[in-house]
Amino acid sequence: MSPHPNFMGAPSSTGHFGDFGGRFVPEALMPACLELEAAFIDAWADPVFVDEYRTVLQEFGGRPTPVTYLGRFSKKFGVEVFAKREDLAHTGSHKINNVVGQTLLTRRMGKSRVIAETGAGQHGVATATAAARLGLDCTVYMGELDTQRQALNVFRMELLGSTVVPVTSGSRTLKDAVNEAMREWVACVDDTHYCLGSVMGPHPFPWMVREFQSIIGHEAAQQLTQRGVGVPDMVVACVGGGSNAAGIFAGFANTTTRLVGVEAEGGAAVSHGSPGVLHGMKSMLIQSEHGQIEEAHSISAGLDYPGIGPEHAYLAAAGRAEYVGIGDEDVLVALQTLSELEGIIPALESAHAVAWIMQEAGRSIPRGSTVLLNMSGRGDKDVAQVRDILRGRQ
Amino acid sequence: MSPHPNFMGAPSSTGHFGDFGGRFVPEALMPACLELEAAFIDAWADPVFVDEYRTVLQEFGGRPTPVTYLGRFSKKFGVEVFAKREDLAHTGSHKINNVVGQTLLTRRMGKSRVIAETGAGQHGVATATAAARLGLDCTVYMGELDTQRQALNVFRMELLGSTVVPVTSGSRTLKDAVNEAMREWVACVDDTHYCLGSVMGPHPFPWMVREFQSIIGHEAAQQLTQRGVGVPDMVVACVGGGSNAAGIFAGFANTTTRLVGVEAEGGAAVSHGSPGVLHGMKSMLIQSEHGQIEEAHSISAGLDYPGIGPEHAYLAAAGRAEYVGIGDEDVLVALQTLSELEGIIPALESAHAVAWIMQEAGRSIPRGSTVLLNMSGRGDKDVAQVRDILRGRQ
Amino acid sequence: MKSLEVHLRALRDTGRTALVPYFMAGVTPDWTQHVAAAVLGGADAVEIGVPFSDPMMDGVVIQEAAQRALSAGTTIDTICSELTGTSLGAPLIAMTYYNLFHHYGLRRAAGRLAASGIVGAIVPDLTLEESDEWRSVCDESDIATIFLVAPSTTTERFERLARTTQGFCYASTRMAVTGRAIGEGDATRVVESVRRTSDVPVYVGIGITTPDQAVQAAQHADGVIVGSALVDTILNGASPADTESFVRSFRRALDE
Amino acid sequence: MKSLEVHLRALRDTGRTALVPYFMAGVTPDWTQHVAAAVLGGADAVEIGVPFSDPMMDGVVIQEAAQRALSAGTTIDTICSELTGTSLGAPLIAMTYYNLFHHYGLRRAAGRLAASGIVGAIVPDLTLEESDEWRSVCDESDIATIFLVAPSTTTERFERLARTTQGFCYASTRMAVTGRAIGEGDATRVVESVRRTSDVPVYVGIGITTPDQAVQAAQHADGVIVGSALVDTILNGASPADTESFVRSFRRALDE
Ligand SMILES: Cc1ncc(COP(=O)(O)O)c(C=O)c1O
Ligand SMILES: Cc1ncc(COP(=O)(O)O)c(C=O)c1O
Repeated sequence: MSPHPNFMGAPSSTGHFGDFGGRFVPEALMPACLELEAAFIDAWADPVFVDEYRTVLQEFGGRPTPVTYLGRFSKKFGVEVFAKREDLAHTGSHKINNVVGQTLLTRRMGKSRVIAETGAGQHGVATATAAARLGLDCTVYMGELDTQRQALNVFRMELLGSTVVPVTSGSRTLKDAVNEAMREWVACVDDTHYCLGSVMGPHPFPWMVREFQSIIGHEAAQQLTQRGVGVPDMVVACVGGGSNAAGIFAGFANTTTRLVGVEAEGGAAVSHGSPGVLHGMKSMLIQSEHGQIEEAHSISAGLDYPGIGPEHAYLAAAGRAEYVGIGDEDVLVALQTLSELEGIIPALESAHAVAWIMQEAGRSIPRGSTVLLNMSGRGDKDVAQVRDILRGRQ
Repeated sequence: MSPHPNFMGAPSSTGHFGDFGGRFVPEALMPACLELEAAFIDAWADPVFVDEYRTVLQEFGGRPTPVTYLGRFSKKFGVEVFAKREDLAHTGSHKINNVVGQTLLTRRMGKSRVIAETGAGQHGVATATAAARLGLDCTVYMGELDTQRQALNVFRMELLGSTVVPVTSGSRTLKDAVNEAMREWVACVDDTHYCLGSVMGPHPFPWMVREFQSIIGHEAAQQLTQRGVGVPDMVVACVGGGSNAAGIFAGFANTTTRLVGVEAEGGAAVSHGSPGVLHGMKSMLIQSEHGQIEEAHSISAGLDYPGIGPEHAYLAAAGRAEYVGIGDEDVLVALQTLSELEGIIPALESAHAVAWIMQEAGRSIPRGSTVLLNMSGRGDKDVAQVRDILRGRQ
Repeated sequence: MKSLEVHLRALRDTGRTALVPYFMAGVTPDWTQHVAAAVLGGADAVEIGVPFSDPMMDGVVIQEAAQRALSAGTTIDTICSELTGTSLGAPLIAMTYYNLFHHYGLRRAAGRLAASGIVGAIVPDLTLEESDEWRSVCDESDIATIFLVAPSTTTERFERLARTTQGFCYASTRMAVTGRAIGEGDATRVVESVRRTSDVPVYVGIGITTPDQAVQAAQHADGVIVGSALVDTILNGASPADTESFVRSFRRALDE
Repeated sequence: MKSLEVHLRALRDTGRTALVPYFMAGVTPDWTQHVAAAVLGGADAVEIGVPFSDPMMDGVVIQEAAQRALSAGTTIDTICSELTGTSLGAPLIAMTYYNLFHHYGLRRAAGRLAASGIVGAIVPDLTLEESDEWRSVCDESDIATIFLVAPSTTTERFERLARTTQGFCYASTRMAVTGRAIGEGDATRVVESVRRTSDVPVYVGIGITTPDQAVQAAQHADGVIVGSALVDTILNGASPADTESFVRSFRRALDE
């Protein structure tokens, strides 16, 4: 038996992780949440479903993704860093793991349509991709500002046969897209599944998305064992909603490995936030003194979220994982450093985790430690933005 | 013993595949070509080298890439299509296989620097990537016109620590970049390896690059066997220089499988060209009545090459493989069709192969045939261009 | 039984269909005068929207009103201050999202609302399952917690919600957010489902924009709630007098 | 032995350093007059560049000249027509890339060149190993095939190249393409390596732009080739008279 409490198991029957989680949705959506919970529990216990989920991720999604030893980076910073390469998964990030699971579940529930929210467009593109493969209708809600900033991703989703709806309310960014997707879900819950993009929202989403992402951590644990590295001293992942972090943490939650989630400084829900209720969940949120939700600010659209998944809020409160913030400047340097030393251009999101390792190597990360870094996505989507920022400075 | 002649073995000692191939380079480069040939033969026979090449491709490059059954596409066109997913390899195309091999060989030869030519930038980015990983200096020659058309890829290479040199001679595109890289190689052949991007150039490049790419075909053959599909009726790949096609053909050359290389109609060296000598090799070329090399024209930068690898010229002459042309319009339709039906946005290059299958299914591809399609790369790099073309028409 | 429910049951016993307009607090400087005008025009109770940055259950009209109110600096405190001491002549019911109360402190929030004369609260994202703590602090302050039911609500949930709601049961007869409902809805089924378990008053809301629709809804229900249609006129510059006549047009139709 | 070699050996025996300027055929309408002027200025043989679209061995100057010539419609046939019947007073050596001859047909090309008075050919991308067929058709037409050697050439290759080349051996003393060489080069070693095997005349080329450099090179070699520097003046508008004096400046320096 493990000497540690059993972290990252199922939440309580009402979807709580400690004080966090639960369901805070309009009554109109409660039946859908309950139906989804039942369907997920049933499917996840069904070897046929699990096998299909795994097979699709393998034959379509590109799993297992490799673990790459970052030799030159490790040498330079005096720690042994291994990267779990979600950037090599289909559509360029870990998002595919979740959407493959949810779209298969959608079909299993007899629904023919999915809706999704998206910020930068990664989850939207992933959902459109998985929906195309199964022939599901797909509508993606995206803040109007984001549709302008990420026009190419809008076109990508359209190429994949999806409809993209610009959301004009609020700050016209991700959190408003979530609100709008929830509103729409109320109107079409009969035939439509809401394919949420991270470990957030009402129960069972935080749990279900973590389960669909936990393949990252389980694979990595096995790969490191096979490589003779064993359990790493530390696992580091960036955190927006927290799905890639939850996915990789899940492989190590019940070891003594130090777990570190790296938030964007301008959206650091754990460090700078306080408990609150948003988007169906109780968690840590960035909010004003009056409880109004504030906009997050980050160079990386995927971390531009004022909340965090409730299980992370719990892991922080329970002391099992740490959450730290990294600012935009350090992220830019980290992206350039990793590109030059290792030939891997990380997503701006993932570069937060890289930056934290660069900052802490030899400090809170003792020299020689083994560190597993989740390379949650590839930087191709960010290259134009990074170029414009760097050129703007010359 | 196979009843077929032994295709895709080693070329003659002078690097000939039938009437094609050989070495047509300035005397100044001959020693380098000979040195490279010896080094490659030595390395490729050395299990330590082969193992390192395979390990790097696995742990860094994302191999094996999966084979995906294209269910909805197959149903719609009445043939059973499987896609070999080179789009999931690191940097987004099969190009990584070759550059990993060549950069490891560079280090083994004791050289500290690579140069490369690139058209759209795919091979340049791949070379910059592999060079970064090994800490090799890297300079990439790119037609000035292409540096403008593919400015983001220029920045990508720079991010990876490479120098990009715009080539202002000739048509200022790929073929001029090759000329310029050859010229530069003359001046720095002592410490520099020329990392050629396709199965072209002087011996041993066409053979060596094919060997480094043949991992595609060998993997695919094994995967189809494991999946119970066995040897497919047909293998289809797009052809620019011909490296992805050579790589996948290599797994099936000595079976009865029909091999089809799909060229861009505006650069169809086999169908519209004639024998000639360019870039160090004798092969089929698009040339004027006076033997001047003509510019190729294709919607896909990666197929914008007036020649073809000499082994393809030989396979065509020997009747072992067929080469067909596909026009830009059909390519655009194919890209959209595959995206919508399967959630895979193919590179414009790869979409040529898709388009040919769509055109011939039920005609020269009998209904129910099993077809292995090489998805040589992902379409992300092409999405802006496709959008602009489609929008321009509305 | 909470005072609000005592009052609304008594109202029902008079045979009068309850008319409950919705106002966004702070949307205009004179919003309390609109509330007063609505009571003059025949409102039986008034919903006071407390603006929230992320109104998940609301359509564009109420979103817009909330943004205006927030820009004007509206908070629970400013609203309660403005209400305290005024007597508007009808029960006031706060409507907002759970985070505001959670952040303010549940007990403190309930106390503050009660002290400014508010007697009920509708919190559309507070599910029955998560409501224990809020309901218990409301018990201390005599604030009624009003739950919604929807066409998607299951039999078992209808029972629990009808038994738990206080004051009235808010029957959303269409699957839509405020201001967006189209079509007929399913008033009969939803309202009857509540009645099967409980004799709490049932008010229909979401999507009632004309006096005719109100009359239609009143055939099955004990009251009607008019939200976005009214807020829309205020966003477009309606005066308190306009509000009074707007409400009166509904009152007349219901009383005919 | 090919006529060209007989001629050039005889020239060497006179003790005179051969001077071989390079012209791009067709670069200007009066290009043949430049050739004639060069002979007047003291050229012992002339290289006639046949323009190719992809001149892998040439730097920017010759690339530019080739493009101009191609734009003007220059082909093997136009060049040969312009040369046929004119007597320029010095041996002419074609210099181009193999594809042009390959495409024209090797035997036909060699015949056409010979018929227009050309007696040698330099094909920098035709390696020794690939040259059998070309050399055999040249034998039929008395065209000398001139091979290059370079600083990177290995001992074994020096031997084979020196034995095979006809007319002279073209010693590129620097690792560079035309018009781009900088620095001193390695003339002694390259030239001596050839001499060790063969007594064919050895001419140094690539990177000779001034009379001084020519003199320097002539210390080791039997002749010097001047290419880009001359082509550059023509691209910049030099007249045949300018060409004559340009060549004469080299001639004088070599003869001193
Ligand atoms: C590459 C990448 N990493 C991380 C994230 C953040 O999401 P999460 O915290 O759910 O992993 C995103 C979101 O778009 C992403 O695209
Ligand atoms: C995706 C992709 N496919 C195909 C090609 C063509 O090259 P080859 O014919 O060598 O495979 C390229 C070249 O850039 C490419 O990027």
